[in-house]
Amino acid sequence: MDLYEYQGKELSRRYGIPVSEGRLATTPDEARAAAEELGGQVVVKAQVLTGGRGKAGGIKLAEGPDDARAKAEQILGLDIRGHVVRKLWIERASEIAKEYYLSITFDRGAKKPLLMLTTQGGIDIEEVAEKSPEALARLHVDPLEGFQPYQARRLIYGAGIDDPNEQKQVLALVGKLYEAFVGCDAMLCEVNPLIVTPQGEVKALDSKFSVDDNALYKHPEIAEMRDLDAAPAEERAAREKGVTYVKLDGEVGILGNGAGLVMSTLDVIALAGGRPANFCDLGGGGDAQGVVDALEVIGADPQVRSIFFNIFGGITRCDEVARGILQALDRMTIEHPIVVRLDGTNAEEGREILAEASPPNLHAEPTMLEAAGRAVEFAR
Amino acid sequence: MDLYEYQGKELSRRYGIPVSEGRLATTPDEARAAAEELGGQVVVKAQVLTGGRGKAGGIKLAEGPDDARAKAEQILGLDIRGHVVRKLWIERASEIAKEYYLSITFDRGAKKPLLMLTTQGGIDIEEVAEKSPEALARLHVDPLEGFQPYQARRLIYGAGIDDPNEQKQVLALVGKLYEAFVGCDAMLCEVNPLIVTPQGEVKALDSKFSVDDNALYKHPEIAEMRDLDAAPAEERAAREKGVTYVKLDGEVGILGNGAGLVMSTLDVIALAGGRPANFCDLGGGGDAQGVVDALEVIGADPQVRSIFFNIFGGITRCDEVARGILQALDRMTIEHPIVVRLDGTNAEEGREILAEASPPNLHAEPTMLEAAGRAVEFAR
Amino acid sequence: MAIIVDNETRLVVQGLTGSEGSFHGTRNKRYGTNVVAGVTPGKGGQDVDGIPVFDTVADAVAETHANTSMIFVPARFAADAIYEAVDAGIRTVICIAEGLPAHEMLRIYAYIRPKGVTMLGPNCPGALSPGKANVGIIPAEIFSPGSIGLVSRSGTLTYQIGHELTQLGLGNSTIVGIGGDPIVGSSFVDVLEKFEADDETEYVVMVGEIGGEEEEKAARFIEAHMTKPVVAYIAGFTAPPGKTMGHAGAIISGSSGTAEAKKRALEACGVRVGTSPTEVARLAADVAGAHA
Amino acid sequence: MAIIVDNETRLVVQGLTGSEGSFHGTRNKRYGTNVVAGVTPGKGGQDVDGIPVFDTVADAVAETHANTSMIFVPARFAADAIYEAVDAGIRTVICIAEGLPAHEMLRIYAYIRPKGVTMLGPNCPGALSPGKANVGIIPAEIFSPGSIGLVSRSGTLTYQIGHELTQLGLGNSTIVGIGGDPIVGSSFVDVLEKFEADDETEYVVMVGEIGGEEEEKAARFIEAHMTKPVVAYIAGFTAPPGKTMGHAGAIISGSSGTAEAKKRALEACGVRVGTSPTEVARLAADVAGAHA
Repeated sequence: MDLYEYQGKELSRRYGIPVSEGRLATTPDEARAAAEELGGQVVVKAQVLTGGRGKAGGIKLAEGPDDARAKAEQILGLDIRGHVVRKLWIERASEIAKEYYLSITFDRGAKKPLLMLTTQGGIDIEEVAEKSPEALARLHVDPLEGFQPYQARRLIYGAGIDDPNEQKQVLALVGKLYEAFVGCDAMLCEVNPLIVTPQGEVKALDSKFSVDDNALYKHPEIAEMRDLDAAPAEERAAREKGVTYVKLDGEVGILGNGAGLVMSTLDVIALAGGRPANFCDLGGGGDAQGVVDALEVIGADPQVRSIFFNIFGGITRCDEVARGILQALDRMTIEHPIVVRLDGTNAEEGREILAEASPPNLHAEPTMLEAAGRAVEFAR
Repeated sequence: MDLYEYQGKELSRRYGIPVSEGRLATTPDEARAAAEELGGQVVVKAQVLTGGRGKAGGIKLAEGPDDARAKAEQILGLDIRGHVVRKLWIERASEIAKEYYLSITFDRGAKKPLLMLTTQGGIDIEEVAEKSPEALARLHVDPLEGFQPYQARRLIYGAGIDDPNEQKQVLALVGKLYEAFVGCDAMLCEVNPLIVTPQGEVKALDSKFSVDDNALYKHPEIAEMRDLDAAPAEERAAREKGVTYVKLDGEVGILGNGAGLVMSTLDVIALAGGRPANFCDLGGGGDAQGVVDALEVIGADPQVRSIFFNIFGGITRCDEVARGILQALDRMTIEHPIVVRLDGTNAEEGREILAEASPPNLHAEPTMLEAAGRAVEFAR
Repeated sequence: MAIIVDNETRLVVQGLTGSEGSFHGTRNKRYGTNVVAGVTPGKGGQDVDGIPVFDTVADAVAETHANTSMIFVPARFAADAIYEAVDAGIRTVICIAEGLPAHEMLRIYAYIRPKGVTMLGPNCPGALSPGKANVGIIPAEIFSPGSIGLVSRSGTLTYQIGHELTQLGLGNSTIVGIGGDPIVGSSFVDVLEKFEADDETEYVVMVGEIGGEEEEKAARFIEAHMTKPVVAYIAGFTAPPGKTMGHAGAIISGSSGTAEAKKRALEACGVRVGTSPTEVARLAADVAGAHA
Repeated sequence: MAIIVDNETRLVVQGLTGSEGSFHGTRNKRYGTNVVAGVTPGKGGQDVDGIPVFDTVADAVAETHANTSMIFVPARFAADAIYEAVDAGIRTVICIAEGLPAHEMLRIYAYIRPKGVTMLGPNCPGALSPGKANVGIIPAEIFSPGSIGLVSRSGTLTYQIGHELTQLGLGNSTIVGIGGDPIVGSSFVDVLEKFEADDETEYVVMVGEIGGEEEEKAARFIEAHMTKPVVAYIAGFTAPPGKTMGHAGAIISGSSGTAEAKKRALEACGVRVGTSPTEVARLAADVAGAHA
């Protein structure tokens, strides 16, 4: 679960990481009031769960309350990489002498947290990693050892931070960020830029936190931060129904059980010359309600022209899925042709159930490849 | 550093371990007031850093405020195994249906914390361990794994606690005690007895915490709990001067550098037919002030009849020690004969310095055995 | 011989009395797996379909000499269950349970690795050595005994490919689902190493998917250390960048970890890569035929 | 060969620029120890008596191929220093620093043990292989090269016994101070094992003291695994029960851990125990004479 900048800063503050004071605003008037409270110059920052806000015009300096109101009006409603700005973070403006970059990520390959620090902050970290890898200090933390101050020192010397006053502040900050990383069950804690003010103060000017969904039960206060309105409407609907759904651009609606099989189904549709309309995983279930829920979500996509129902029974039993499909078709009207492929546990029984009922727009195929071809044909 | 029951209970409470409500009292009137505040039956408990309080009459039930005052009068001033009672813990009386024992100790052999639980609490745990070892459930915790609930379950099933309601409470309590053990850098956390009330409530009726001196810098609030008045006066004086001193029963005062060498010196004195008056370790130092401080402490013991100064120079240089001895004898008057053995780094120079000055009551000997024999002779 | 589970497996099921635990535990037993014990705290002394239940894994190991554990407890008790198994001397842990926090799994991995414990999962379908033992939720009826080792990050995709192999008359030594979580107990390399050493395995089919770099590492391992032929399949060629496709493992970051990149890495190391489950099965049949 | 430190030792001193670190570091160097580097954060680029100083141990290892570290930093930085050394690839850590919290040392021990790192201390005098290398604060002039391995929990007591050995014309292969803290990196058994395997060591003198059970474990190890003769000394026969005698290690609990109990345990395993430093030196001379 990704957090907004203002939420990440709230967590940062809890762990003692220095951030600027700010206020949340959802209207120009609130932005004005926030600027008034904060006093002086403020920065009006779009809160969206994507990068590139600055270039998209989502971050603006305001001279005072009225200016903040004006800037808020410009930013609210902006579409930044498909994310519409509905919230603003108004914060006291900082003078910036230097921009660094600091992050802790989950390195799945090494199976260890990875610390990264560079003095070339503010820009794309992949670019730094590629163009001047020696400028990016990297160090893994052994999870049993935990954070030790020497790790921060190695980063600091490695990145070439040589002012003792900065060193001291960054040393403390790395330790606190690691505490936050572990304490919040984060998969990513990124500070970009980590700034040094002309007065030599080190501060987190941005904050990107991503928290492990599986650990949210331990952190109800973070779980509550989830912005249900941030996801596209159809994905939201799917989530509410416990279905994993990702909207794509094509015409063949896809439904399967298991993420790997569904991904493979997408590929096979493409091989057959079609374009998948979505990724939709029923998971281990496949009962009538699950099928209804999934079909509702897929059917609501106006681009969909056919539906491919690809089930390989393991725990999921094909006869149950077949019954689920029939019940779903009873309860709702699906205009599109549905191609069904059933294999694995109780596949025979499942196919018989479907053959017996033989609903008009339902087409059974024996193999995944053949079924994919048929679904693509229907979508043409 | 050992803590009093009331201090251990304060820490227990911080970690969510259920304890009875109580008040500290140092006079009978305070005890009366405490009983009044608490209401009902109270227990008046001597606060001393030793066991066997109950048998020594240091724990008494009181029916109400007046009775509490009377019981406090009886207990204050008691000598329990050499510890004079100066503080009382007045706590609300508990009904006791069962008495268990729970502890976490530092197992130096296994280099792991050791959990122990038995339903035969309230008495000497060594007795249980010896007479019915099967009743004492024991389990080590891997320090990198940390506490896991299964460990508490193994203890609970191992000790034969079979009431599900008790199991649940003990499970939680073991986890909290382990948190306290790690969180306070404790060397020992012992709850004896851990009681079950007739209503099925599990509660820590006593609390014994011992905290690692080396870790006190992390826990200033625990460091402040040290009762400077609890140690014998001479040990207190030594501690203030940074000298490790333990009072013993004999007549030969002993001073050396390094705990191992001093212990060995005690043994050699005994072999020579004498009795050591103390253990006194100068540590790595040996400068004039250290020698003065140590001699002052040893000289204040009326039983001392001779002093054996046994130095083996390593980091400590014998010439410095010799100068220290001379300066000390300048600054203070020592009536007793002093036998000095110097060896190791700069021993020659040290011996020459002493020979040159040759103070009247100072006797140099070439070996540890000869010096011990001489010191014992002088003490006769 | 086979790998991970076989005739030597003595299985304890942690969470045997739960609905999933009892369903799959008894199913594994009926398949012929030597299921010697179950563990559910507080239910020691009971039995499930004749399988004795103990309060602790230590008790189960002491009484039944269990050497392998299958974990079927709710996510928030799974870490505790894994530690309990390992500390009780269990050498192979197969964690079907899903939803373990990644930080917990990070610590578990670091803890068990130096002890030489073999772990599959979390969030994995288990391991099946046809004709010998089935530990987990893999539908055994799809597979037949044979000489192909099959290793996969995905459940149903594995079944699909196994099904295609079976239809071509090819059997398996062991089918291993390593699980799709960010941190799992065994990587492709770990399992490939075991297949290379296994005398019943002659060829290997590896089923990967987008995200991470485990397939790339496997490619380098195959080139450097494997004498047995390996064919591969990668799912997710059409997955758009930056979208999460269900498996936490299947997150693309930047250009690395794409199906295309993985395919190239594998082919560069001499591994033939199929573009559909059907094609990879045919490749496997080719290889088997060529070596037959 | 000798053990722990020898001609192969390439020493980095953590805390070299401090007063104690520089005093003993340069002293060790003058003895002939190959002191290749020092580490003090923020002082990289400086030198101490010609020994280059680095900001991190990783830098020192990269530049100088240091393989052994001596730790001379204040107690509250010592755990960090140990982790830094081990993670930088140092294989032998000798921690002279004292005052480490026991819980920290507990975690360090569990962390470094599976990595095969050799550690002495904390709160130890170090190790000296006469004529080869001296790492720590042992006064080398007391000792001469020879075939007796000497291992001890105590500093000055070791010097005393070494002195007595030297006066009897006996030399040492290596003198090892394991430290007196509750948890130390190497036990008697660890060091005895190394002496048994060392071709320069022919006899061993072990110097124990009251508290703990390491001497008892050593006794069992000697009986089961050692071919070389061992004589022992135990300090603390007259220490009263329940009193702390300076070393945290020297706490008596119950009747176990007393000097008498340790003596009996050792004698039961065929180890002769002297009652004074002088007597143990004579016993060693006897043994050496008998084997000469």
